[in-house]
Amino acid sequence: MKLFEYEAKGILIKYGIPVPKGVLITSSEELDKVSAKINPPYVIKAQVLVAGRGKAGGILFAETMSEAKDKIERLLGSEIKGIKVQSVWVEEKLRTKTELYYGITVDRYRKTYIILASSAGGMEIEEIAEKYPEKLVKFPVNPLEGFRPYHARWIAKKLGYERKQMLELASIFYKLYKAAMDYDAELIEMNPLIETIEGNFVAADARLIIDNNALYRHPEYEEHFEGEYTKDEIEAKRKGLAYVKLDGNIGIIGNGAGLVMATLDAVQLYGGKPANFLDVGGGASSDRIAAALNIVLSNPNVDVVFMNILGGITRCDQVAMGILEAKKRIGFTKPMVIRLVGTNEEEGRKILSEAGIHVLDSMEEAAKKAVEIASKTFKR
Amino acid sequence: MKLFEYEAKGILIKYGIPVPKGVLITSSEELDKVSAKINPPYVIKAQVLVAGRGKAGGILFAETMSEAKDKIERLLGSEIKGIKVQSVWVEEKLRTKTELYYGITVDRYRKTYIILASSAGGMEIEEIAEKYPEKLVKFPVNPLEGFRPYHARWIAKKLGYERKQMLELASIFYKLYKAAMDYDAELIEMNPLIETIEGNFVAADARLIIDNNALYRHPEYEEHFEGEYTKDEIEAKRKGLAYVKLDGNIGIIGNGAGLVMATLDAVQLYGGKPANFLDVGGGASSDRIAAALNIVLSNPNVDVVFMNILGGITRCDQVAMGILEAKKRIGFTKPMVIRLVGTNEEEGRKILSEAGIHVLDSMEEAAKKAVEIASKTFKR
Amino acid sequence: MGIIIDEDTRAIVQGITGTQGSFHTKLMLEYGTKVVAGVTPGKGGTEVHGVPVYDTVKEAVEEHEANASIIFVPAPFAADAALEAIENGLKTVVIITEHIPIKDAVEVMARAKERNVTVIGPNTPGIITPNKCKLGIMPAHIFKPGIIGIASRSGTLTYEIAASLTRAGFGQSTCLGLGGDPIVGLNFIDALEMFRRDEQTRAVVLIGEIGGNLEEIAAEYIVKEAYPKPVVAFVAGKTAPPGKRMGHAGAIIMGRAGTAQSKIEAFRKAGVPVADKPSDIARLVAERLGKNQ
Amino acid sequence: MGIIIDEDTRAIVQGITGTQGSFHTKLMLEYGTKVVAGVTPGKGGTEVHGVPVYDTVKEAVEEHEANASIIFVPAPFAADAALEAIENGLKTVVIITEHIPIKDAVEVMARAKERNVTVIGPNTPGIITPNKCKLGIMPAHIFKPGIIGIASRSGTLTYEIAASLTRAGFGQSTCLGLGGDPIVGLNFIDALEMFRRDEQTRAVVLIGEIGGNLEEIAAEYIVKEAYPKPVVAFVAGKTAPPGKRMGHAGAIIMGRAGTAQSKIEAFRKAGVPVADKPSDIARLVAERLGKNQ
Repeated sequence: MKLFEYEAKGILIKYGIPVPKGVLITSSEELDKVSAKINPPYVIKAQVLVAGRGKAGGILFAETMSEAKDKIERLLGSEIKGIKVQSVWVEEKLRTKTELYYGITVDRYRKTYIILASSAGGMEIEEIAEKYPEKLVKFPVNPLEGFRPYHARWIAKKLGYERKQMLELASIFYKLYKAAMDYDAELIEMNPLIETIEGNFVAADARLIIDNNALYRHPEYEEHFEGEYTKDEIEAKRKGLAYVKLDGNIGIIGNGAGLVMATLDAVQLYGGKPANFLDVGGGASSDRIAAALNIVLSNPNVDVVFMNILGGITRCDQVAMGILEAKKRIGFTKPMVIRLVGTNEEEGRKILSEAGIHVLDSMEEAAKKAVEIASKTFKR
Repeated sequence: MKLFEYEAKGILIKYGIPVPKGVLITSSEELDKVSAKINPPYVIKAQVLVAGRGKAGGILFAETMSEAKDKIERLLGSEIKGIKVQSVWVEEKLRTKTELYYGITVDRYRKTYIILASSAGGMEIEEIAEKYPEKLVKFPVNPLEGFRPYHARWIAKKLGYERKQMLELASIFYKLYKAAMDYDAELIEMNPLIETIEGNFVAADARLIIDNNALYRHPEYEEHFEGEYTKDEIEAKRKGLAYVKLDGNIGIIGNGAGLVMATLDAVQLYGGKPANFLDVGGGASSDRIAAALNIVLSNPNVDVVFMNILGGITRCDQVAMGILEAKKRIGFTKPMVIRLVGTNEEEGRKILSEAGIHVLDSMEEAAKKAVEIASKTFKR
Repeated sequence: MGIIIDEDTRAIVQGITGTQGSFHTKLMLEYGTKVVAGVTPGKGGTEVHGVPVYDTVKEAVEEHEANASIIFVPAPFAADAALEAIENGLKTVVIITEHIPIKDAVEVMARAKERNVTVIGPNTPGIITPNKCKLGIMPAHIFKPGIIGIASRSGTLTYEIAASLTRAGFGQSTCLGLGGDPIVGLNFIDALEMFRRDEQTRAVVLIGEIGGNLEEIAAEYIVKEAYPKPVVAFVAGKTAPPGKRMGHAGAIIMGRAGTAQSKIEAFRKAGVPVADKPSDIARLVAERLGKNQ
Repeated sequence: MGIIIDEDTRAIVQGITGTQGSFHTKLMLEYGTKVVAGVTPGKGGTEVHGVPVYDTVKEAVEEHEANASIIFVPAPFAADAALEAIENGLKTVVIITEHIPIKDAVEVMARAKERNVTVIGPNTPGIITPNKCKLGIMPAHIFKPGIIGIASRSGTLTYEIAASLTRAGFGQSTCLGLGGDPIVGLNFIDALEMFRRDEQTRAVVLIGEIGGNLEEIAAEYIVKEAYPKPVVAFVAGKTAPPGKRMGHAGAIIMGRAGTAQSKIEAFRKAGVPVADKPSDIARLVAERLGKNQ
């Protein structure tokens, strides 16, 4: 779960990491808060959970309060990369000497958390790794020993700092690790972490993604979590379905994340465009299948539904009953292509054929068929 | 630092461990709180930090509220083992089926925390170990792996419980370990931990000693800490001295805990009685020596002061100057026996002999001399 | 032969009294897997499909010789169950459970490494060595003994491919589900290493998906080691958009990293043919085996 | 000979720029100890008595061959300093610092054991092998080389006894301060084991005090192993009241455990003479050595 910049910065403050003085504005009535709390010049940042916010016009600067007012009002209610800006974070503009990068993420190969730090910051970590590989410090944390203050000092030295600055930086690094662990961070980033011309360090931007699987340990974000998703996606999650909306017209339902991805790929291979990813998970009941159909069909772009079920724990008869249930409940008339093999295959096919629904054997064959139907009905 | 029973129970509650319903009474004006919160019969417990409180009359029982009132008033203001009762903890009396023992302490030999548990509780752990060795479960915690829920379950089973009771007990054990670690406990005990006749588990008494060296991590107890000591002991602590008041008439000052203990022992060997233990620590300044003398002499029982200094980091000239300083400041006239060897011995002796103070070479000789003087002036 | 498990595997089932645990214990027993005990705290002394249940792993291994565990315990308690298995000397631990927090998984893997324990999963269908042993939840009938080693980050997609290999006449030495999470016990290199040493295995199929760079690392390894057996790959998620989790916690494209394109390219550069669709795998395997002989 | 340290010991001083660290670095250098580097975070690049200072142990050991560390770092940071030394491969770590929390010390000892590191202290005067190496704060002039191994839980009391031994003509192989805390790296058994293997050591003096039961365990060990060298003991705290900490964190009688009487009795039962007062030690040693020859 992604936190907003202002939320991430709130956590940094809690751990004693310096961030620029700032204030959250959600409507033009609150504009007075800005001048009451911060002196110009200002940085004005749209609080939207998209990458590349700056390039998309989501970060503005203002020299005076009146300029700031204009820009805040312009930003509030505008859209950044298709996301409506609900709130704006306004903060003091610091005088920057250097921009650093510092982040903690998961190293899948080493099976541990890894710290990435660079004296070149302000751009994405992949870009840093490409452009300035010699400046990138990688420090995998030994899970059984943890991240210690002396590790933090060693990294700070590697970034080229000495004496008091080295100690200050190390202290920030140590605190960030604590925050990362306490909040079950999948990714935590200060980018840029700036060195001001006075020689202090301040986290000018902050990003924090909480491991979804650990959210039960952070109930304070339960509500937040839903804010990140579309209504359909939340509805799906409640039903135990994994749903991602895409921009095509072939609605796809399958069991197992890998199989559903492969189904999307197959549809594309034959020239079709998937309208979504929907994994019903293992052992889906007829009820869950019906819910899946309901969600997929609530997308008006969907012209055909392709259901690809390979029964293992999932039983084909349950799937068949779910389809009939959904038909009865929501009365859809959109065409369906169904591929159904595996556990209780015979029973499932029987239920469907009795209802006049045709079932295919091969995933590729079914994909082709779905694309064929979709191209006939494709309207845009 | 020892916590009062009611404080320890407060911590248990915070961690979700059941304790009997109770209320703290510090004056007879508060007696109404009892009937408002708890139904009879009652247990009335003096909140004093001494061992064997029960046998010393510090724990009373009452069948009715009026009986409870009498007993609370009687207890408040009385003395238990020489300690004035400032507050009384009144709690519901539970119907006990079994009394268990459960505690976590430090295993010096294994260099780790160790869990001690027994299905025979309600007496001191040493007594349990002697009387029912076969019932004592010892579980040293591997510091690198920690104490896990499955360890707790294994212990609960060893105590003879099954099913729901085993799970409930294990959950209490696990929570207590968390409390112990979070509070830097040197010792944490539930004794007795009772099984009620309904089959539930409740910590009927609780004891918690926080590691003094870790008190800086628990600033909320700083004030409390002082409450445990006499005025002199607090004064000593502030000056960086370790002082323990005893009941003899020979005041003893030395550098190094082992040496001071050996000095006390030598005095006793020759028939004397030490009035105190006072360790000035390593590298004491003249100021600290003066403070030490001041504290020792503030005990009116002291008839003679025996100072035993073996200079390593501590410099003998500083010690000598401290003695003169103290003489000047508090103008004491009590006799002193001084043994002074080691770093800057010559300078120290010179300073003292110029002031007319005689210095001895041998610790044993000095101890004999101190006992001799004390026995002449011994009044009681 | 085959890898990791065989006729000598003696397993305990942690979480045996739950719906999944109990159901799959039955299926594993039917397949011939030696399930010697089960563990569910608070259910000690009962039985599930004739298998005795204990409260702790310690008690279970004291009563029964066991060398493996399969875990069906709910996510908040699954890491603890794995640590219990590791601490009590079980050398193979299969974690079926999904949704285990990363931080917990990291600790399990570190502890396992220290004690030389093989962890499979979490979020895995498990492992099967056809006709010998199954520690997992896969439908058994689609597998048959043979010469193909399979290592996969996916579940049903693996069944899809295994079934099509079986239909094409290619049985499997062992089919290993690595797991769909970002942190899993075994990666493609571990699997390749084991299949290399396994005499029965004559070709290896790797089933990857978006997220992370374990496929790229495997491709590097294949080149560096001049891997002696034919390898064929499939990568799911060519159409996945960045920043969206495609079902699996591990299947996500972050920034520029983890795309299917990058993985496919890496495999192709390493001389590993990548199938366009699952049904092409059998043909590619046949071609490579022909070439190699 | 002697134990743990010798001419080949190459030490770094952690906390070298502090008052104590700097002062004792000077004294150790004067004694001939090879102090090759110092560490104080934030003071890297400076020098103390000609010894180069680094910010981290990692940098210090990269620049200088070192195998030991002595720590003068304040209590809240001392355990961390010890872990830094352990992690960076130093095989002997002497922790002079007192007042380290028990929880921290427990972690240090566990980590040290895992990496096969010898920890001396915390709350120790250190260790001296006379005329060869001193890693500690003891006044050096009271020691001289000889045949007595000393292991002690105390500081100045040790000086008292060492000085009286020296005066009586008994030099020391090594004098080892175990430390005055409840949790310390070495106990009497460890010391006895090492002194047994040390050819130079012909008799051992143990200086105990109230608190814990390490003296009792040592007495058991002496009996069980039929310890081949004469052992003489002293126990401080015969007059200590229960429940009161006598200066050292480790010197406390809790309930019935840890009394001097219990320790003295255990030693006497094990055939170890216990001196009534420090000055008797030399005589007892002479008697035992006479008896043994």
